[in-house]
Amino acid sequence: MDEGFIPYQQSLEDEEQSIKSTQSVIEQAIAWFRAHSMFVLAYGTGCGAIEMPPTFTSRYDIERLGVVGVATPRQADILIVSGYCSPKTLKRVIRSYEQMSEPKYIIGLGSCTINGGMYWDSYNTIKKLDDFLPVDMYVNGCMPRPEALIEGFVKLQEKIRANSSEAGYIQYRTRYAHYRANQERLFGTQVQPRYEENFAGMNL
Amino acid sequence: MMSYLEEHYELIHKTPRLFALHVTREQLLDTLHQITTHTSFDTLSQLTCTDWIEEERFELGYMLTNALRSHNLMLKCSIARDKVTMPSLALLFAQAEVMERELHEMFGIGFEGNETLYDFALEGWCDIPPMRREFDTLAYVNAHYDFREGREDNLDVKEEIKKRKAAAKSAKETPSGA
Amino acid sequence: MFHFEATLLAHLFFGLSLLVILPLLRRRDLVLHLLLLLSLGILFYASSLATLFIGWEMMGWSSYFILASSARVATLQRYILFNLGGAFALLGAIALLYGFMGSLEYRDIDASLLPPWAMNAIALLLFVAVFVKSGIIGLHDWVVDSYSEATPLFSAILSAILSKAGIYLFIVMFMVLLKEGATEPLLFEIMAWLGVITSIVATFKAISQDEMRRLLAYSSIAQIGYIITILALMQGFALEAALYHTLIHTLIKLLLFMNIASIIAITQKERFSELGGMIYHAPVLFLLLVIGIIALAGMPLLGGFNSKFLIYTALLEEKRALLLGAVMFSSASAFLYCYKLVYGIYLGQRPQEASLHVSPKSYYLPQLLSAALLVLLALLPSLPVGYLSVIGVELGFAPLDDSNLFILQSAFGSFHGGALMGAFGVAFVALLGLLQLAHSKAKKVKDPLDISYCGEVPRSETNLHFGYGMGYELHRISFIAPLLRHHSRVLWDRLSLIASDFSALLSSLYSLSAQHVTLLALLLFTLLLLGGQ
Amino acid sequence: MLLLDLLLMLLIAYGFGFLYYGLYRNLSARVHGRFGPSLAQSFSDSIKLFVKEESTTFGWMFYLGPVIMASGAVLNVLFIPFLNQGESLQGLSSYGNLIVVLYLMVLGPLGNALGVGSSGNPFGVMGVTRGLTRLLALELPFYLAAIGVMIDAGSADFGIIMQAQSTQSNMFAHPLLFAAAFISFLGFMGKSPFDVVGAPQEVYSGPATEFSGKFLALLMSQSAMFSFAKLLLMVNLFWGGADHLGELVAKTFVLFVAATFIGSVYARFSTVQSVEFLIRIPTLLGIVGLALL
Repeated sequence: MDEGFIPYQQSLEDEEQSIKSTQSVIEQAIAWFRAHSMFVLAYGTGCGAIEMPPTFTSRYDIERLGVVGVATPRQADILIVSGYCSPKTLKRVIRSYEQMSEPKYIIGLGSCTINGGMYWDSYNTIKKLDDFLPVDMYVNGCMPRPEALIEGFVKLQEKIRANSSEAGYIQYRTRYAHYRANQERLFGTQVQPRYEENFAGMNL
Repeated sequence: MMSYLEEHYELIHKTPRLFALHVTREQLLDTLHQITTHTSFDTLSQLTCTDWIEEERFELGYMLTNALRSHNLMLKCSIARDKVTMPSLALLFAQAEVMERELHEMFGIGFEGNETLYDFALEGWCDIPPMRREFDTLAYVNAHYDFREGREDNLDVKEEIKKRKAAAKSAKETPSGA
Repeated sequence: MFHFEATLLAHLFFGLSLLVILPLLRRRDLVLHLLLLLSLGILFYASSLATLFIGWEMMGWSSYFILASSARVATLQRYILFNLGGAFALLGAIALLYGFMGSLEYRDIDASLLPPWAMNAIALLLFVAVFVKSGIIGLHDWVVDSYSEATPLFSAILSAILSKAGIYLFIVMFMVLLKEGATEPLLFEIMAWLGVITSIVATFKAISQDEMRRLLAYSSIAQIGYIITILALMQGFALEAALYHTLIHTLIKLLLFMNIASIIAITQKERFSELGGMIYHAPVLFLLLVIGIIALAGMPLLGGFNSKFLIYTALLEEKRALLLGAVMFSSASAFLYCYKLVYGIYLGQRPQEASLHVSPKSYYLPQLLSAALLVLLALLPSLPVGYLSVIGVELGFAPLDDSNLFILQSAFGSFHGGALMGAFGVAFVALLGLLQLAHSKAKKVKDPLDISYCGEVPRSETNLHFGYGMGYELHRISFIAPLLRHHSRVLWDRLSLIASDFSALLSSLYSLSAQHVTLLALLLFTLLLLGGQ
Repeated sequence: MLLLDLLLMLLIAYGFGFLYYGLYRNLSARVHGRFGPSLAQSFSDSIKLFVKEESTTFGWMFYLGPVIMASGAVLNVLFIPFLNQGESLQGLSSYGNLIVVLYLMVLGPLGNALGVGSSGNPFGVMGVTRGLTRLLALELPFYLAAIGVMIDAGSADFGIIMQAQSTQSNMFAHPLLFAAAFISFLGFMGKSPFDVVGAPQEVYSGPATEFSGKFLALLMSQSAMFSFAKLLLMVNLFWGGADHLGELVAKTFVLFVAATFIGSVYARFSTVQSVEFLIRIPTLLGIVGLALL
């Protein structure tokens, strides 16, 4: 299988491990802290939301890895899009992602975020999350077990420590026109405020 | 309770606890009013719609529940597919407002007197209402969404699982045999 | 002899009233304001009870006429009725004193000659006069209405200056003239608790107000409640604490009411529900208001803490633990209305874009002066102590130690205003520097509506300013709800009904028919005859 | 010399504050039957937030809010003596007293509330309102207890209050006052059942809703220091202070663990419930305690 999702996932997982050696000590330290303290905005878009409570509570206790749930996008580092996304939900997901502070990452949870999953022919769910938002890690399955989610977090930690220039939030900034075009194509006239227009780049 | 209904209407017994009766669009409000005042069926618990495209009609089902929540009565009302307005029940039952809003979005049925018939679950929808049977879901999906490369949905799942199991078995046996 | 005019208080009141009157120059009600000032002069510089009473009455009348230009008739009636009641009580007390002393001069009054019953009767009458003027709970209706319906500038004068007249009367009568009298101690005990109950109830009422000036009116009532409580201790340090708090409260209320006058001039709105988000339109006014509320809440770093500290230590020294607990509770509850004031006007989102006017420049002067004085008093808390001790010393109390202006001394400890300010300043600058140097860069949002709002994009018509309703949940707390539900006005309305019934009965005497009059006359004649035998 | 002393105090408060916060997370995890994060987790969290690449601000008041709050926490640490004797670790306590500290405790939150309000987020203000409503009930029992302690010692000065306990600590001399103060201390620590202020399920994190990056980091650091200051206050008022650093750590640790265990087994009170509870039970305890004085 040379095409499709599996090689894409491969490319997400083992990406530029070599970069690590070229970083300065301070950059490595910063990356270490980022990787070991992940504030998660768990957006329960679909049925994947049901797998997150066990992940966060006593049975699987993901707090061991430094993962904590937060309520607002302003404080979050990682956005989990859990399951199918209808266009109405996607708008809110995008808004939440844009309100997060950089560096920020997205985990797509479940088959629906990858290729529509069992809703592949539904008129009201999107089929590819990475058309609209830069996904840093996919966890597939329907639904993925908490173990799979933890595995996804571990892989994401490696990716954060690699401090790649290909990280999703950088892509979202540099290739914003591409993502915006896809969003506008889906949402028609009812579109979100533009990402660049939300901020004045001044330092107060 | 039942005696009143038996007396005045042609009741259809579906199950011991579920009854139905047919009303016309014009009779609907009056019948509902009579039933709610004379019997204990006082709650509108569901509002459904069936698209009988072959017979060119929608059948709306107003499901009433009694105070004990033990019996259900469905008022069936057929309307022509091209003449798609109904009187709103929002004044009789507050919960009808949101149910009618949903039917409006999914079937394109208008409700006179309901002020909230704007976007509900679908924002900015400008195609045929999606629950009407002439709406072609697959065509819509193909037109509006991109599929990921490499997805193959046409596999016969049972066959495929059998095949993979056999492959795994043979792979296991080969090293042990070798 | 009595030299009250030498105290800071009289000077301060004059200076500040003049300041407030400044913006009024070239207006037609200036004459009335000057008359008010004159009446204050008569009150403060009186040397006999007759002059004092004339000053007291003139004050009442001149403010009535000023009020008449903007208030409703009902409010005016309420104002005049309550104040007349207070004035009659004062007159009664003076008449009683004259009956025993044969003179109205301050120097001829010797309370030790009074029999205890007369002393208690005079005390009761004076309490009524003081309580009406300070708006003790139950007698406070006129205060709230007239503060909120006066012109914005006159509200400032009413709250900052005229509300202190009751306190002045109390000090002059009880601590200077009648201090030798044998008053029943229970009376003062009741007065102390009345003061603190007033402050608690008024604080909760203030929290649930929607109108800026009504909130501040209740806050004034609450603050004067503390002063009443502390004065009822009848001690030297309590007197100083009360005077200090009077001074601070005058400054704060002048600042706050002038600030609100500016806001009313800018927006033409009076309610929190119609205001909000003014901070970036009027940053200077915002800062001034913040200074005012921090002082009002009595937090360290601004002058408001000094007088609170003195009040607490005075109560501690008298070992009045429960009274102190109640005062501190009321003072802590005041944070809620302080925050409501600043949030409702300046913070949050602007409800809708309305046209904004410009605030008159002359409104800023009293605010800036008060704010500067509050900051100065925080740095040098002992600065006014020398002035305030004058009366105490005259009455034979030991003065507070003001050898080091930075340190405010009391029997229960002291604090160093300069050290507090300095430490805060250093910490603030250091932390601000740290924040500036942090790796993370601050980005300012362009659209104030770009808030995290559960993923939604609020529109300008979305109501985001509902925080002005804070304090509403107090209605659900079982022991606060009754305080908010009941109004003393109901009681007064019922009383007025009874009075009007009674007067209707009296007036029917004038409209009797001839036969009835003859019958009554005959009856009266018979009674007289019987009585004669 | 004084400057070094002050810096040392801040360092101790910062270090132990974070250590205790880490410990809190770990201990409550154990109570829940989990392993929990490492002890240094809160420290890594705050470092990470400081090194985030951007943080959102809404204007100058929003920027200054956390700074004022953190300055309030710093002042609290500096004005409470760490030890009951000697010259070192006394900070600026000779320039202030208990009443000053009680009032300083509210200065920071008010500054922060101004910042929260200027963001214009209604959830933030709902949190602040809850906090202030709870505060009015929270402070009453603590004030009553503090008044009792001050009247007993005859002074508001920390040194004299601690000296007065050299034979018998206030906890045993006035158990009712201690109970009142301890319940309200639980509320001050912001743990369950009094943690309704920032309830994420209801008010979207409440006051902290809009704070991101370095602002949040500053808020976390100040809350660590502030909770150490509160522990210190309790130890000084009721346990006679500490003779040396070891004793201080031991006493604050015991107090902290007690608060943690209580916090991790109780469910959350609503605002109204917590106000009613605080006004009824601890306040009555305090009043009875004062009457017995």
